Amino acid sequence: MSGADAIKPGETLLSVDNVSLAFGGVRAITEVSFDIRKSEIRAIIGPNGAGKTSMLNVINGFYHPNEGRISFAGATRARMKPYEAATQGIARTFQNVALFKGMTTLDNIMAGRTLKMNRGFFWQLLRQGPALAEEIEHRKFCEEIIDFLEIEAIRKTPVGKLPYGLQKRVELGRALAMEPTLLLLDEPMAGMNLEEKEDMSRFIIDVNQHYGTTIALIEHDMGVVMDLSDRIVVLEYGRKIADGTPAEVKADQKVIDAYLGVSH
Amino acid sequence: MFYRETGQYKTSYAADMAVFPILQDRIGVGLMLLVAAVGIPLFATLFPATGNFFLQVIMIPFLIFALAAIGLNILTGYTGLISLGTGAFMGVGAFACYKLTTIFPGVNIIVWILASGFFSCAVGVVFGLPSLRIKGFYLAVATLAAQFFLQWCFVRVPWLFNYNASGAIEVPERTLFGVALTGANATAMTRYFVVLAIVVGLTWIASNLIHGRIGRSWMAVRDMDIAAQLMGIKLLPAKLLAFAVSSFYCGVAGAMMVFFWYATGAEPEVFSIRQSFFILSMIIIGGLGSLIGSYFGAALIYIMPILLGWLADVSGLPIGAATIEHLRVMLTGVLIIFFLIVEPHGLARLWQIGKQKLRIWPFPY
Amino acid sequence: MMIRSIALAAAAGCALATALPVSASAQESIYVPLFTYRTGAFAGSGIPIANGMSDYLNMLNERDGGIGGVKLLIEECETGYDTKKGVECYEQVKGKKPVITSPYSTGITLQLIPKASVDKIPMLSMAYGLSASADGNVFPWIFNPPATYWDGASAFIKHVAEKEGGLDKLKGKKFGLVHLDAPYGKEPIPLLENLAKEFGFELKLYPVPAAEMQNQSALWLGVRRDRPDWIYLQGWGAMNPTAVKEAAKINYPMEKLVGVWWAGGDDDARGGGAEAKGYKSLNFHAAGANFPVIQDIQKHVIDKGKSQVDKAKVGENLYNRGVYNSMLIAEAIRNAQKITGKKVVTGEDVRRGMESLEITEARLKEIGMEGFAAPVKVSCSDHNGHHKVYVAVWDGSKWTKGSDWMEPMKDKVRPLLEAAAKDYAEKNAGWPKRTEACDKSS
Amino acid sequence: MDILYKIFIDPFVQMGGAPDLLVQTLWEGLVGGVLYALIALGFVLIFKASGVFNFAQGIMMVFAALTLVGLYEKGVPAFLALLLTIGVMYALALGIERMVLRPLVNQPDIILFMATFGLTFVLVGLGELIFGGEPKQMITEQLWLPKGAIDIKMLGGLVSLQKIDIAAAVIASIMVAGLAVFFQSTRIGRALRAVADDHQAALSVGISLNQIWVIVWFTAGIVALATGIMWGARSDVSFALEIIALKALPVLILGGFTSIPGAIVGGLIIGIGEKLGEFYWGPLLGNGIESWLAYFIALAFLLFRPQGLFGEKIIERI
Repeated sequence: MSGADAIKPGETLLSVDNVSLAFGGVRAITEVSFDIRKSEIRAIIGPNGAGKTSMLNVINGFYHPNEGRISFAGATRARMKPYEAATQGIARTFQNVALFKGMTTLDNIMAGRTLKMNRGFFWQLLRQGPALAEEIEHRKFCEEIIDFLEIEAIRKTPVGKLPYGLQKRVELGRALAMEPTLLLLDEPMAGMNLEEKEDMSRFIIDVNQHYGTTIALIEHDMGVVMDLSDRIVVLEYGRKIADGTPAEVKADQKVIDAYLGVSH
Repeated sequence: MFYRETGQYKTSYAADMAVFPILQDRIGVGLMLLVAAVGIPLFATLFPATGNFFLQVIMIPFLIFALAAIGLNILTGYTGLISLGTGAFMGVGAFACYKLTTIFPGVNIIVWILASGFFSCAVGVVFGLPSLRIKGFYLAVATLAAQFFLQWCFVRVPWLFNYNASGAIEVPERTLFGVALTGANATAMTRYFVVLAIVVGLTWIASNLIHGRIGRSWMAVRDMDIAAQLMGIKLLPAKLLAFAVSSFYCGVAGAMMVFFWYATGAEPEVFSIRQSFFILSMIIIGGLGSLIGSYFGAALIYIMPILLGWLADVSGLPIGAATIEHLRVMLTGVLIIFFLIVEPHGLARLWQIGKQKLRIWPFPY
Repeated sequence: MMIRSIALAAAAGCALATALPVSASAQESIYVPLFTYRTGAFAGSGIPIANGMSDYLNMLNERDGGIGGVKLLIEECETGYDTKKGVECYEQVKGKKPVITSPYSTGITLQLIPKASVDKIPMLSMAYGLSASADGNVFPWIFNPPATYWDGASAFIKHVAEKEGGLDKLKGKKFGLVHLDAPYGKEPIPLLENLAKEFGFELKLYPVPAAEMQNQSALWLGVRRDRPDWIYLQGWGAMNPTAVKEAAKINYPMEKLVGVWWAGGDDDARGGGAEAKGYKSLNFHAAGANFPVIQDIQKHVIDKGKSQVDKAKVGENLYNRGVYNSMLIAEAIRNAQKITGKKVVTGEDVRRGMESLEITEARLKEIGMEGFAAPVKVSCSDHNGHHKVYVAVWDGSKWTKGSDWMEPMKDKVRPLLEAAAKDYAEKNAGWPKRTEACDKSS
Repeated sequence: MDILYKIFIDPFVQMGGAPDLLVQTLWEGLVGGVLYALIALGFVLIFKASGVFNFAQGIMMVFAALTLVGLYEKGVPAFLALLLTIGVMYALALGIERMVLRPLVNQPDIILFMATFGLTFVLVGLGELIFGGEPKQMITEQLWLPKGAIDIKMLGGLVSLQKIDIAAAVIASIMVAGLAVFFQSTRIGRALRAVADDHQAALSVGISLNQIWVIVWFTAGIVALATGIMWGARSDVSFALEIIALKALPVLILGGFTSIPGAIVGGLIIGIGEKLGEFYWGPLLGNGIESWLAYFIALAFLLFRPQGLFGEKIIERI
């Protein structure tokens, strides 16, 4: 963690270097390189099947790239397990909400604190003294997130019963509970109506500004992307076709072609 | 009406995080404990014949099976790993306890009962290792390997049963302060108190585990193992811990079953696959992922057939014992299906719904 | 509201309390509970035994009005051969002052042995249960006449010796023991091992795991490979017919396959079809319905529709075993009445009655069992008697007598048994010393 | 050293020393394997079409055989009894669809598994209630199944093939072939495959799930009946057979839950592996290791191929 803390805003936090990924014969990502700077909002866009989600999966260690390297906070790695990514401070949300459906909102967010809680097994058995104190301390932290996301009323509701928009919000809360250095958001606004999108956008900006969290974001809503992000990577068929500020990307001919479906 | 939380304000997180945040629940649990610790023994003293039957045939096994069900529930209900090896893990506890108490007869049996859980814990972890690679029903079959292999060991390794000619565990008499705890001289009352204390204590511990970090990590693994990993939960340690704790509970339950329920002796056949199914059906009916459900399930699966038999007896209907037994078996099956249809989350969920209704009674909302 | 519900619960509890231990309804009766298993994986043997047991006692009630003028209160408790239910049954009957229990399951027997002396209820485990419990000095409350598994195994060896032309001819022979892989099945092993050493034969073990009772082909291939000269089958339930069939399949000579008495059900042999002809089983009572006692049961119980038995199955081997079992109970009660002079006897009385039980040829004739069984004599130190058994032979449709009554090797069995009893008492710390006085045999 | 010899050398020496016994063992394993495969086939059919892990398959086998024999004992002619039994299996499939599957549609897999667990109890109780718990003779002759054995002198010894076992193998092959044809080239078969692939998509093209379920459970019932007859002929028809049916589980692990060829190949591997293991290596452990050997064989495979022999490679997506 200290590695990530030492990096100042604006310096490179994560760099993806020439990464390729294939499932059997299918190439999902081909030789993609880009970087994410500390405290920025970085968007990854591209048409369906461009390899965006696979890219996130590579970043947080769920897929192992066949080629290329990833450096996070100065440390370079080729293979990493998902929980190692978590220990390094990478959190994420999922395209199709991956909440713990049988647990309440509060428990879901508390689960995000797992890494921060370290009272041993025997204190856990008793749930007294230090274990309870720790539990209360983290509960306080989670309540702040709940407060921030305005989901007080549903804190004791099992998340399986919540509407989609709220589930997305809880998932964001769970990721925030990890106090991540890098937050990966996979289509946080998919399937939302305008009002929900506005709320979510505000949360994302607030998180970025309030906690200084670096955010990597996949989103299809171009309007949102252009407004929110500092820089954008564009992928198509697993290759990077553009990288730059919203204005630059908007003007890029390859991007326009990709989105309009011009054949190569 | 009387179950309403209006006016109960929680002013601290500690109060809100209590296992029973509502006053009436706390009173209810207190009353239950009072009944269990004072009421039932009192009843048994007043009506010795019935009381004895009630303790020996209903209460002691009910508590022991509830404990085993909690054990299985930790694994299956909370962590989502189906196990068909409960019977064998109970057996490990029983045989471990037998070995321990015969090798070190000086140490109190209650110590050994609890210690035997650690042996079944270790065995459970070994057979939990495949859970790294295998999931779901595949894992269930892996636990069957444990069931059949361990059962084979119970029969085949004479060292385990001290080379007894009977091939069975012969429970020696063990005492505490001169009062017999095991063996034929131990009264049902004494054994009941010991079982009650252990079961209540272990339930409390299970509840602590489940409401804390560890319980959340188990449920996270159950609900969405991929997301759990990304929260920083290591799957194998979490699953193995679940296997360990679960087997510990099953082991203690198995040891208690032989030493405090049968109290005299038991054949290895007791720990057969049927025992595993028996406990599994308890947690299905009671509710996966619920401690109180484990109690409900044990009550329904174990006690209900006894009551049915007793009802048939009292009603004086000219039905043969065998027919009653067939009907019992059928009814158990029908009830399992019925409860799954009515409420797939078991009696525990029904209980919760009931409480919710009471809370807002007399209004529907 | 709450108080009311508590009160209700209490009231219900009290109702339960008074209803549960159905106190023996009539004062003038003797309560004889029968643990039976008409359900479960072993129901095949459980049903005929259960029928035989209750029919005989019912017949006494119908014909003689009970024993010594006192009606018997007969009650079946279904165990399903499951130890759990056995506990339930025991507790259920315990409150009603039974004079004797017969658990009919090795597991339940083992579980109840230590309780018998505490609860003062004698237990009859007729030719099953713990062999060592034949030592009356250690187990005053347990009875297992007429023979133990060790007697059975020794009788098997005797039978072989007879066929082979003498005990000295056993040297160098190979015997196989096909057994259920459970305490019951392994019981004969120590005795057979002892005898193997003494007579110089080789013993091969073929265990059948309980889950594989109906899947024995690999085992019988082993038999085919090893070619044992004789096979002793200590099997149970569905294991037996499968074993007989598999033996037929590998063309094992049927006359060299001998089962213990629990492998001698009609269904066990019938499954083998024509090939099973010649299959042998030890037995301690006759099969068939041509005995006055069975005729009486026919007349007083079955014809009156008071039995659950299928008429065609009356007189089958296991049915008769049930009858024999009940006869022992009845004779013990009768003897207890004689010793004590009381009519309504208690468990303690029946223990004495059992301990001084002697059923002579004459007595057998009186109760319609001439030629049905060998005489039985139980003494204070010998709760078994190690009585004569014979070899029954399956003729393709029924069991027939295939040998004379023969004595087991009591001299070989007894020391082993006493050592086992001593071992049991030592291992079970606090095992009570015998304090019960000994009645002279009447 | 001695132990290594006994594990790695001695069994093979024995195999070479008595090749007729080896052939016989392989044959017994093959027949056992065919029967395991048939039980597993029933599991696979149901799992493919309804996603239900049918714990009751074993008891369905017992129940079918029991019904057949029970009806015969009650005086129904053998072939009529067979027809009636098929009718009963159809009624059972209907009943299960109506009372269990339909109310539980869209529940998680584990709930459906538990429901079949309940079904097991119902069928045990019902079977015992109607037909009694006594073991029964399978009516092989009445059903024109062959008896006796063919003894072949070969390899300096004798290999004895039971005709009933040969019949079992033949019937099993015919059944598998019939099922394959049914699946590949009938309208219902196509619908079945569609359902197996994607319930919702199948629904959307107008396939009636309920109807498919009935057909699948009925087919599994027929397979159960055939298995019950064969196994009943080998020993007898009793409730203890239910435990043997558990042996189909390691077979499923090997073959994968959704693959019919997998069930068959898995069955044969387990059957033969278990007999060879028991016969040649069993004596090292005092025999009787068959009860767990199959599970360990399956586990060993599983550690290398978690998706089974024929299962598709699992790619986890998030």
